[in-house]
Amino acid sequence: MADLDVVIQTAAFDPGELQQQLIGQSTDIGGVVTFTGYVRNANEGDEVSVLQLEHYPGMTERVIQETLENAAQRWPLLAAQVVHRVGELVPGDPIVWVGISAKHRAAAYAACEFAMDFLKTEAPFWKKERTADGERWLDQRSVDTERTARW
Amino acid sequence: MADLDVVIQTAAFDPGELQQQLIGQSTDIGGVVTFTGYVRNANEGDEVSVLQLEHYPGMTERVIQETLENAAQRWPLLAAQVVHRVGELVPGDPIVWVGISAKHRAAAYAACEFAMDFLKTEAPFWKKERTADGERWLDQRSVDTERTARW
Amino acid sequence: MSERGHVQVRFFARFRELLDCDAVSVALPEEGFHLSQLMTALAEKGELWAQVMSEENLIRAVNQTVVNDDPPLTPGDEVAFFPPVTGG
Amino acid sequence: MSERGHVQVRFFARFRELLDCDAVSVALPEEGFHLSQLMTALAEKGELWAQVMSEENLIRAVNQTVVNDDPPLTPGDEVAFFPPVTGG
Repeated sequence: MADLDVVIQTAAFDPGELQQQLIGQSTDIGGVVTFTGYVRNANEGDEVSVLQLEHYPGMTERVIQETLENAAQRWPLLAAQVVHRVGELVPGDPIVWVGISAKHRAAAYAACEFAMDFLKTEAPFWKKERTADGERWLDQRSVDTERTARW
Repeated sequence: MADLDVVIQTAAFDPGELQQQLIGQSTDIGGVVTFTGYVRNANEGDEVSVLQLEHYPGMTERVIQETLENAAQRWPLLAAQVVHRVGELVPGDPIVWVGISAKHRAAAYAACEFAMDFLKTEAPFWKKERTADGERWLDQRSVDTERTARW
Repeated sequence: MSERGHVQVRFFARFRELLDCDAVSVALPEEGFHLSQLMTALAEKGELWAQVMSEENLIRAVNQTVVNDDPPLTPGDEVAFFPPVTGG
Repeated sequence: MSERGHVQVRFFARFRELLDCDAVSVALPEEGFHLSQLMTALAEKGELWAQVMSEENLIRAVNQTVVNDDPPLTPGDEVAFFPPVTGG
Protein backbone atom coordinates (compact mmCIF):
# COMPACT_ATOMS: atom_id res chain seq x y z
CA MET A 1 0.00 0.00 0.00
CA ALA A 2 1.24 3.43 -0.90
CA ASP A 3 2.29 5.78 1.88
CA LEU A 4 -0.23 8.69 1.78
CA ASP A 5 0.04 11.91 3.75
CA VAL A 6 -1.87 15.20 4.01
CA VAL A 7 -0.66 18.27 5.91
CA ILE A 8 -2.47 21.61 6.31
CA GLN A 9 -0.27 24.30 7.86
CA THR A 10 0.15 28.04 8.23
CA ALA A 11 3.96 27.79 8.07
CA ALA A 12 5.89 28.14 4.82
CA PHE A 13 7.31 24.96 3.26
CA ASP A 14 10.33 24.10 1.13
CA PRO A 15 9.56 21.96 -1.97
CA GLY A 16 13.07 20.47 -1.96
CA GLU A 17 12.79 19.30 1.66
CA LEU A 18 9.35 17.83 1.01
CA GLN A 19 10.68 15.85 -1.94
CA GLN A 20 13.56 14.58 0.20
CA GLN A 21 11.08 13.43 2.86
CA LEU A 22 8.89 11.79 0.21
CA ILE A 23 11.69 9.62 -1.14
CA GLY A 24 13.33 8.93 2.24
CA GLN A 25 15.79 6.05 1.91
CA SER A 26 13.87 4.31 -0.87
CA THR A 27 15.76 2.92 -3.85
CA ASP A 28 12.59 1.47 -5.43
CA ILE A 29 11.54 4.83 -6.85
CA GLY A 30 11.85 5.33 -10.58
CA GLY A 31 10.31 8.78 -10.69
CA VAL A 32 8.86 11.60 -8.61
CA VAL A 33 6.43 14.14 -10.03
CA THR A 34 5.74 17.25 -7.99
CA PHE A 35 3.42 20.18 -8.38
CA THR A 36 4.02 23.43 -6.51
CA GLY A 37 1.37 26.10 -6.69
CA TYR A 38 2.45 29.70 -6.07
CA VAL A 39 0.53 32.87 -5.25
CA ARG A 40 0.50 35.00 -8.40
CA ASN A 41 1.01 38.74 -8.25
CA ALA A 42 -1.93 39.51 -10.52
CA ASN A 43 -5.37 38.03 -11.04
CA GLU A 44 -7.83 39.33 -13.62
CA GLY A 45 -5.64 42.40 -14.07
CA ASP A 46 -5.44 43.57 -10.46
CA GLU A 47 -2.24 43.58 -8.46
CA VAL A 48 -2.60 41.19 -5.51
CA SER A 49 -0.95 42.26 -2.26
CA VAL A 50 -2.17 39.54 0.13
CA LEU A 51 -4.04 36.27 -0.28
CA GLN A 52 -6.03 35.02 2.70
CA LEU A 53 -6.73 31.30 2.74
CA GLU A 54 -9.55 29.87 4.84
CA HIS A 55 -10.37 26.16 5.11
CA TYR A 56 -12.67 23.72 6.87
CA PRO A 57 -10.42 21.90 9.33
CA GLY A 58 -11.08 18.19 9.41
CA MET A 59 -13.05 18.05 6.18
CA THR A 60 -10.06 19.38 4.20
CA GLU A 61 -7.76 16.61 5.39
CA ARG A 62 -10.45 13.98 4.82
CA VAL A 63 -11.23 15.07 1.26
CA ILE A 64 -7.57 15.18 0.24
CA GLN A 65 -6.81 11.87 1.94
CA GLU A 66 -9.68 10.26 -0.01
CA THR A 67 -8.37 11.80 -3.22
CA LEU A 68 -4.94 10.25 -2.59
CA GLU A 69 -6.54 6.89 -1.76
CA ASN A 70 -8.48 7.01 -5.03
CA ALA A 71 -5.27 7.87 -6.90
CA ALA A 72 -3.42 4.97 -5.25
CA GLN A 73 -6.19 2.61 -6.35
CA ARG A 74 -6.05 3.83 -9.93
CA TRP A 75 -2.26 3.87 -10.34
CA PRO A 76 0.62 1.90 -8.74
CA LEU A 77 2.13 4.51 -6.41
CA LEU A 78 4.86 4.25 -3.80
CA ALA A 79 4.05 7.43 -1.86
CA ALA A 80 1.94 10.57 -2.16
CA GLN A 81 1.91 13.72 -0.09
CA VAL A 82 -0.07 16.95 -0.18
CA VAL A 83 0.96 20.02 1.82
CA HIS A 84 -1.35 23.03 1.70
CA ARG A 85 -0.92 26.36 3.43
CA VAL A 86 -3.69 28.41 5.01
CA GLY A 87 -3.66 31.93 6.48
CA GLU A 88 -2.00 34.97 4.92
CA LEU A 89 0.22 34.56 1.88
CA VAL A 90 1.90 37.05 -0.44
CA PRO A 91 2.74 36.82 -4.17
CA GLY A 92 5.57 34.36 -4.81
CA ASP A 93 4.72 32.20 -1.78
CA PRO A 94 4.28 28.47 -2.39
CA ILE A 95 0.69 27.63 -1.46
CA VAL A 96 0.34 23.93 -2.26
CA TRP A 97 2.70 21.04 -2.93
CA VAL A 98 1.76 17.64 -4.30
CA GLY A 99 4.47 14.97 -4.55
CA ILE A 100 4.00 11.49 -5.99
CA SER A 101 6.58 8.72 -6.20
CA ALA A 102 6.20 5.58 -8.30
CA LYS A 103 8.30 2.93 -9.97
CA HIS A 104 7.35 4.30 -13.38
CA ARG A 105 6.73 7.88 -14.37
CA ALA A 106 3.36 7.52 -16.12
CA ALA A 107 1.64 6.65 -12.82
CA ALA A 108 3.32 9.55 -11.02
CA TYR A 109 2.30 12.11 -13.66
CA ALA A 110 -1.30 10.91 -13.79
CA ALA A 111 -1.74 10.73 -10.02
CA CYS A 112 -0.21 14.18 -9.47
CA GLU A 113 -2.53 15.80 -12.00
CA PHE A 114 -5.54 13.87 -10.66
CA ALA A 115 -4.77 14.96 -7.09
CA MET A 116 -4.51 18.64 -8.04
CA ASP A 117 -7.70 18.54 -10.11
CA PHE A 118 -9.72 17.10 -7.21
CA LEU A 119 -8.04 19.33 -4.65
CA LYS A 120 -9.04 22.38 -6.72
CA THR A 121 -12.69 21.37 -6.93
CA GLU A 122 -13.42 19.32 -3.80
CA ALA A 123 -11.14 20.36 -0.95
CA PRO A 124 -12.79 23.07 1.18
CA PHE A 125 -10.37 25.97 0.81
CA TRP A 126 -11.41 29.52 0.00
CA LYS A 127 -9.19 32.32 -1.24
CA LYS A 128 -9.72 35.99 -0.55
CA GLU A 129 -7.58 38.51 -2.39
CA ARG A 130 -6.56 41.90 -1.13
CA THR A 131 -5.79 44.38 -3.95
CA ALA A 132 -5.61 48.17 -4.14
CA ASP A 133 -9.39 48.09 -4.75
CA GLY A 134 -10.10 46.22 -1.53
CA GLU A 135 -10.88 42.61 -0.71
CA ARG A 136 -12.76 40.02 -2.74
CA TRP A 137 -13.48 36.32 -2.47
CA LEU A 138 -12.37 34.42 -5.54
CA ASP A 139 -14.81 32.51 -7.73
CA GLN A 140 -14.23 28.94 -8.81
CA ARG A 141 -12.81 28.74 -12.33
CA SER A 142 -14.95 26.73 -14.73
CA VAL A 143 -11.75 25.28 -16.26
CA ASP A 144 -11.11 23.55 -12.93
CA THR A 145 -14.47 21.81 -12.80
CA GLU A 146 -14.01 20.76 -16.42
CA ARG A 147 -10.60 19.28 -15.66
CA THR A 148 -11.97 17.26 -12.75
CA ALA A 149 -14.76 15.90 -14.95
CA ARG A 150 -12.14 14.25 -17.18
CA TRP A 151 -11.29 11.54 -14.67
CA MET B 1 9.47 33.73 -24.93
CA ALA B 2 9.97 31.08 -22.32
CA ASP B 3 13.39 30.72 -20.69
CA LEU B 4 14.71 27.29 -21.76
CA ASP B 5 17.81 25.56 -20.41
CA VAL B 6 19.56 22.21 -20.79
CA VAL B 7 22.45 20.99 -18.64
CA ILE B 8 24.35 17.69 -18.93
CA GLN B 9 26.67 17.04 -16.00
CA THR B 10 28.52 14.32 -14.11
CA ALA B 11 27.94 16.04 -10.75
CA ALA B 12 24.98 15.24 -8.54
CA PHE B 13 22.13 17.76 -8.39
CA ASP B 14 19.57 18.86 -5.81
CA PRO B 15 15.95 19.01 -7.08
CA GLY B 16 15.04 21.67 -4.50
CA GLU B 17 17.86 23.99 -5.61
CA LEU B 18 16.97 23.49 -9.26
CA GLN B 19 13.34 24.45 -8.57
CA GLN B 20 14.53 27.54 -6.69
CA GLN B 21 16.66 28.55 -9.69
CA LEU B 22 13.77 27.89 -12.07
CA ILE B 23 11.41 30.26 -10.28
CA GLY B 24 14.04 32.90 -9.43
CA GLN B 25 12.34 36.10 -8.33
CA SER B 26 9.26 35.60 -10.51
CA THR B 27 5.82 36.27 -9.05
CA ASP B 28 4.05 35.49 -12.35
CA ILE B 29 4.26 31.76 -11.79
CA GLY B 30 1.07 29.94 -10.92
CA GLY B 31 2.52 26.43 -10.90
CA VAL B 32 5.71 24.43 -11.27
CA VAL B 33 5.67 20.77 -12.29
CA THR B 34 8.87 18.80 -11.86
CA PHE B 35 9.92 15.28 -12.71
CA THR B 36 12.91 13.67 -11.02
CA GLY B 37 14.07 10.31 -12.31
CA TYR B 38 16.02 8.09 -9.90
CA VAL B 39 18.24 5.04 -10.42
CA ARG B 40 16.24 2.02 -9.26
CA ASN B 41 17.87 -0.75 -7.26
CA ALA B 42 16.38 -3.51 -9.36
CA ASN B 43 15.58 -3.93 -13.03
CA GLU B 44 13.98 -7.05 -14.46
CA GLY B 45 14.64 -8.85 -11.19
CA ASP B 46 18.39 -8.25 -10.88
CA GLU B 47 19.94 -6.09 -8.19
CA VAL B 48 21.66 -3.11 -9.79
CA SER B 49 24.92 -1.96 -8.19
CA VAL B 50 26.07 0.71 -10.65
CA LEU B 51 24.52 2.41 -13.64
CA GLN B 52 26.88 3.81 -16.26
CA LEU B 53 25.45 6.58 -18.44
CA GLU B 54 26.99 7.42 -21.79
CA HIS B 55 25.79 10.19 -24.10
CA TYR B 56 26.57 11.94 -27.36
CA PRO B 57 27.87 15.37 -26.32
CA GLY B 58 26.46 18.13 -28.45
CA MET B 59 23.64 16.11 -29.96
CA THR B 60 22.15 15.47 -26.51
CA GLU B 61 21.89 19.16 -25.69
CA ARG B 62 20.52 19.95 -29.14
CA VAL B 63 17.81 17.28 -29.04
CA ILE B 64 16.61 18.31 -25.57
CA GLN B 65 16.73 22.02 -26.43
CA GLU B 66 14.55 21.33 -29.49
CA THR B 67 12.15 19.33 -27.35
CA LEU B 68 11.79 22.26 -24.94
CA GLU B 69 11.30 24.67 -27.85
CA ASN B 70 8.55 22.43 -29.21
CA ALA B 71 6.93 22.30 -25.78
CA ALA B 72 7.07 26.10 -25.46
CA GLN B 73 5.33 26.42 -28.83
CA ARG B 74 2.56 24.03 -27.83
CA TRP B 75 1.90 25.40 -24.34
CA PRO B 76 2.28 28.83 -22.70
CA LEU B 77 5.35 28.29 -20.50
CA LEU B 78 7.38 30.71 -18.40
CA ALA B 79 10.53 28.58 -18.02
CA ALA B 80 11.72 25.04 -18.63
CA GLN B 81 14.91 23.31 -17.56
CA VAL B 82 16.32 19.82 -18.01
CA VAL B 83 19.32 18.56 -16.04
CA HIS B 84 20.65 15.11 -16.87
CA ARG B 85 23.55 13.29 -15.29
CA VAL B 86 26.06 11.11 -17.11
CA GLY B 87 28.83 8.88 -15.78
CA GLU B 88 28.54 6.45 -12.86
CA LEU B 89 25.42 6.45 -10.72
CA VAL B 90 24.20 4.20 -7.93
CA PRO B 91 20.64 3.20 -6.90
CA GLY B 92 18.81 6.11 -5.29
CA ASP B 93 20.75 8.76 -7.24
CA PRO B 94 18.71 11.35 -9.13
CA ILE B 95 19.51 10.92 -12.81
CA VAL B 96 17.29 13.45 -14.57
CA TRP B 97 15.29 16.53 -13.56
CA VAL B 98 12.71 18.33 -15.66
CA GLY B 99 11.15 21.52 -14.28
CA ILE B 100 8.45 23.57 -15.98
CA SER B 101 6.90 26.81 -14.76
CA ALA B 102 3.73 28.35 -16.18
CA LYS B 103 0.93 30.67 -15.19
CA HIS B 104 -1.52 27.77 -15.13
CA ARG B 105 -0.87 24.21 -14.13
CA ALA B 106 -2.32 22.39 -17.17
CA ALA B 107 0.45 23.73 -19.42
CA ALA B 108 3.15 22.81 -16.89
CA TYR B 109 1.90 19.22 -16.49
CA ALA B 110 1.59 18.66 -20.23
CA ALA B 111 4.97 20.17 -21.10
CA CYS B 112 6.76 18.22 -18.35
CA GLU B 113 5.34 14.89 -19.52
CA PHE B 114 6.00 15.78 -23.18
CA ALA B 115 9.63 16.67 -22.41
CA MET B 116 10.26 13.39 -20.55
CA ASP B 117 8.62 11.30 -23.28
CA PHE B 118 10.82 12.82 -25.99
CA LEU B 119 13.93 12.75 -23.80
CA LYS B 120 13.39 9.01 -23.26
CA THR B 121 13.09 8.23 -26.96
CA GLU B 122 15.16 10.87 -28.78
CA ALA B 123 17.97 12.14 -26.56
CA PRO B 124 21.15 10.11 -27.15
CA PHE B 125 21.81 8.60 -23.72
CA TRP B 126 22.61 4.96 -23.12
CA LYS B 127 22.45 3.09 -19.84
CA LYS B 128 24.64 0.18 -18.87
CA GLU B 129 23.83 -1.72 -15.72
CA ARG B 130 26.27 -3.55 -13.52
CA THR B 131 24.66 -6.39 -11.54
CA ALA B 132 26.03 -9.49 -9.81
CA ASP B 133 25.75 -11.24 -13.21
CA GLY B 134 27.99 -8.69 -14.93
CA GLU B 135 27.31 -5.77 -17.19
CA ARG B 136 24.57 -5.24 -19.74
CA TRP B 137 23.35 -2.44 -21.95
CA LEU B 138 19.68 -1.67 -21.40
CA ASP B 139 17.13 -2.03 -24.17
CA GLN B 140 14.62 0.67 -25.00
CA ARG B 141 11.22 0.01 -23.46
CA SER B 142 8.42 -0.21 -25.99
CA VAL B 143 6.15 1.64 -23.56
CA ASP B 144 8.40 4.68 -24.01
CA THR B 145 8.08 4.76 -27.79
CA GLU B 146 4.32 4.32 -27.43
CA ARG B 147 4.12 7.25 -25.02
CA THR B 148 6.04 9.51 -27.40
CA ALA B 149 3.73 8.57 -30.26
CA ARG B 150 0.79 10.09 -28.33
CA TRP B 151 1.91 13.68 -28.92
CA MET C 1 -19.84 20.83 20.64
CA SER C 2 -22.62 18.37 19.79
CA GLU C 3 -25.32 18.80 22.41
CA ARG C 4 -27.95 16.14 22.73
CA GLY C 5 -30.83 16.94 20.36
CA HIS C 6 -28.88 19.60 18.52
CA VAL C 7 -26.90 19.92 15.30
CA GLN C 8 -23.89 22.16 14.92
CA VAL C 9 -24.15 24.42 11.86
CA ARG C 10 -21.00 25.99 10.40
CA PHE C 11 -20.47 28.69 7.80
CA PHE C 12 -17.37 29.40 5.75
CA ALA C 13 -15.83 32.11 3.60
CA ARG C 14 -18.26 34.59 2.05
CA PHE C 15 -21.26 33.17 3.92
CA ARG C 16 -19.46 33.28 7.26
CA GLU C 17 -18.69 36.94 6.65
CA LEU C 18 -22.16 37.81 5.37
CA LEU C 19 -23.88 36.28 8.41
CA ASP C 20 -21.07 37.32 10.77
CA CYS C 21 -21.38 33.79 12.14
CA ASP C 22 -18.86 30.96 12.31
CA ALA C 23 -21.14 28.39 13.88
CA VAL C 24 -24.54 28.10 15.52
CA SER C 25 -26.15 25.25 17.43
CA VAL C 26 -29.69 24.42 16.28
CA ALA C 27 -32.15 22.25 18.22
CA LEU C 28 -33.79 19.53 16.17
CA PRO C 29 -37.55 19.94 16.81
CA GLU C 30 -38.39 16.34 15.88
CA GLU C 31 -36.95 13.05 14.79
CA GLY C 32 -36.39 12.70 11.05
CA PHE C 33 -35.85 16.44 10.60
CA HIS C 34 -34.31 16.85 7.15
CA LEU C 35 -31.55 19.14 5.88
CA SER C 36 -34.05 21.13 3.79
CA GLN C 37 -36.12 21.70 6.93
CA LEU C 38 -33.05 22.95 8.77
CA MET C 39 -32.41 25.35 5.89
CA THR C 40 -35.99 26.66 6.09
CA ALA C 41 -35.58 27.17 9.83
CA LEU C 42 -32.28 29.03 9.31
CA ALA C 43 -33.83 31.23 6.59
CA GLU C 44 -36.33 32.45 9.16
CA LYS C 45 -33.54 33.98 11.28
CA GLY C 46 -33.51 37.09 9.08
CA GLU C 47 -33.11 38.56 5.63
CA LEU C 48 -29.39 37.77 5.24
CA TRP C 49 -29.99 34.21 6.41
CA ALA C 50 -32.80 33.79 3.89
CA GLN C 51 -30.47 35.15 1.20
CA VAL C 52 -27.69 32.69 2.03
CA MET C 53 -30.07 29.72 2.21
CA SER C 54 -31.42 30.54 -1.25
CA GLU C 55 -27.94 31.02 -2.83
CA GLU C 56 -27.55 29.16 -6.10
CA ASN C 57 -23.93 28.27 -5.33
CA LEU C 58 -24.48 26.99 -1.82
CA ILE C 59 -22.54 23.82 -1.07
CA ARG C 60 -23.94 21.76 1.82
CA ALA C 61 -21.99 19.22 3.84
CA VAL C 62 -23.19 16.87 6.55
CA ASN C 63 -20.51 15.44 8.81
CA GLN C 64 -17.84 16.87 6.50
CA THR C 65 -19.17 15.17 3.38
CA VAL C 66 -20.82 17.18 0.60
CA VAL C 67 -24.44 16.14 0.05
CA ASN C 68 -26.63 16.75 -2.96
CA ASP C 69 -29.74 15.06 -1.62
CA ASP C 70 -31.85 15.88 1.45
CA PRO C 71 -30.72 13.57 4.25
CA PRO C 72 -32.47 13.34 7.64
CA LEU C 73 -30.40 14.84 10.45
CA THR C 74 -29.37 13.14 13.67
CA PRO C 75 -28.47 14.80 16.98
CA GLY C 76 -24.75 15.54 16.97
CA ASP C 77 -24.50 15.98 13.21
CA GLU C 78 -22.27 18.72 11.88
CA VAL C 79 -23.82 20.66 9.00
CA ALA C 80 -21.83 23.15 6.94
CA PHE C 81 -22.70 25.73 4.29
CA PHE C 82 -20.07 27.21 2.00
CA PRO C 83 -19.43 28.60 -1.50
CA PRO C 84 -17.67 26.61 -4.24
CA VAL C 85 -14.11 25.88 -3.17
CA THR C 86 -11.11 27.82 -4.52
CA GLY C 87 -8.00 26.24 -3.04
CA GLY C 88 -4.67 25.24 -4.55
CA MET D 1 38.57 16.82 -36.39
CA SER D 2 36.98 17.35 -39.83
CA GLU D 3 39.77 16.94 -42.40
CA ARG D 4 39.21 18.13 -45.89
CA GLY D 5 37.61 15.35 -47.94
CA HIS D 6 36.87 13.25 -44.89
CA VAL D 7 33.90 12.52 -42.66
CA GLN D 8 34.21 11.80 -38.96
CA VAL D 9 32.39 8.61 -37.94
CA ARG D 10 31.43 8.06 -34.30
CA PHE D 11 30.13 5.02 -32.45
CA PHE D 12 28.31 4.91 -29.15
CA ALA D 13 27.33 2.47 -26.41
CA ARG D 14 27.14 -1.20 -27.43
CA PHE D 15 28.52 -0.53 -30.92
CA ARG D 16 31.43 1.50 -29.59
CA GLU D 17 32.31 -1.41 -27.32
CA LEU D 18 31.80 -4.09 -29.95
CA LEU D 19 34.08 -2.32 -32.44
CA ASP D 20 36.41 -1.03 -29.72
CA CYS D 21 36.24 2.26 -31.59
CA ASP D 22 35.00 5.67 -30.51
CA ALA D 23 35.57 7.45 -33.79
CA VAL D 24 37.22 6.96 -37.15
CA SER D 25 37.95 9.36 -39.99
CA VAL D 26 36.88 8.10 -43.40
CA ALA D 27 37.96 9.63 -46.72
CA LEU D 28 35.12 10.32 -49.13
CA PRO D 29 36.18 8.68 -52.41
CA GLU D 30 33.96 10.88 -54.58
CA GLU D 31 31.48 13.72 -54.54
CA GLY D 32 27.89 12.70 -53.79
CA PHE D 33 28.98 9.70 -51.72
CA HIS D 34 25.87 8.60 -49.80
CA LEU D 35 25.42 7.38 -46.23
CA SER D 36 24.53 3.87 -47.45
CA GLN D 37 27.81 3.80 -49.41
CA LEU D 38 29.72 4.82 -46.30
CA MET D 39 28.05 1.96 -44.44
CA THR D 40 29.08 -0.50 -47.15
CA ALA D 41 32.65 0.77 -46.95
CA LEU D 42 32.66 0.42 -43.13
CA ALA D 43 31.21 -3.11 -43.35
CA GLU D 44 34.25 -4.10 -45.38
CA LYS D 45 36.56 -3.32 -42.44
CA GLY D 46 35.85 -6.73 -40.88
CA GLU D 47 33.27 -9.16 -39.57
CA LEU D 48 32.29 -7.12 -36.50
CA TRP D 49 31.94 -4.01 -38.62
CA ALA D 50 29.73 -5.86 -41.08
CA GLN D 51 27.65 -7.09 -38.14
CA VAL D 52 27.14 -3.60 -36.74
CA MET D 53 26.29 -2.11 -40.14
CA SER D 54 23.60 -4.75 -40.66
CA GLU D 55 22.07 -4.33 -37.17
CA GLU D 56 18.31 -3.97 -37.26
CA ASN D 57 18.33 -1.43 -34.43
CA LEU D 58 21.04 0.82 -35.81
CA ILE D 59 20.26 4.51 -35.44
CA ARG D 60 22.14 6.77 -37.84
CA ALA D 61 22.78 10.45 -37.33
CA VAL D 62 24.38 12.99 -39.66
CA ASN D 63 25.62 16.19 -38.06
CA GLN D 64 23.88 15.20 -34.83
CA THR D 65 20.46 14.74 -36.41
CA VAL D 66 18.89 11.31 -36.78
CA VAL D 67 18.27 10.41 -40.43
CA ASN D 68 16.00 7.77 -41.87
CA ASP D 69 16.78 8.39 -45.53
CA ASP D 70 20.08 8.11 -47.39
CA PRO D 71 21.59 11.60 -47.63
CA PRO D 72 24.73 12.43 -49.63
CA LEU D 73 27.72 13.21 -47.41
CA THR D 74 29.86 16.33 -47.52
CA PRO D 75 33.47 16.70 -46.35
CA GLY D 76 33.46 17.65 -42.67
CA ASP D 77 30.18 15.87 -41.89
CA GLU D 78 29.91 14.02 -38.61
CA VAL D 79 28.21 10.64 -38.92
CA ALA D 80 27.20 8.61 -35.87
CA PHE D 81 25.93 5.07 -35.33
CA PHE D 82 24.23 4.03 -32.11
CA PRO D 83 21.58 1.75 -30.61
CA PRO D 84 18.10 2.98 -29.55
CA VAL D 85 18.48 5.50 -26.74
CA THR D 86 17.80 4.62 -23.10
CA GLY D 87 18.23 7.80 -21.07
CA GLY D 88 16.15 9.36 -18.34
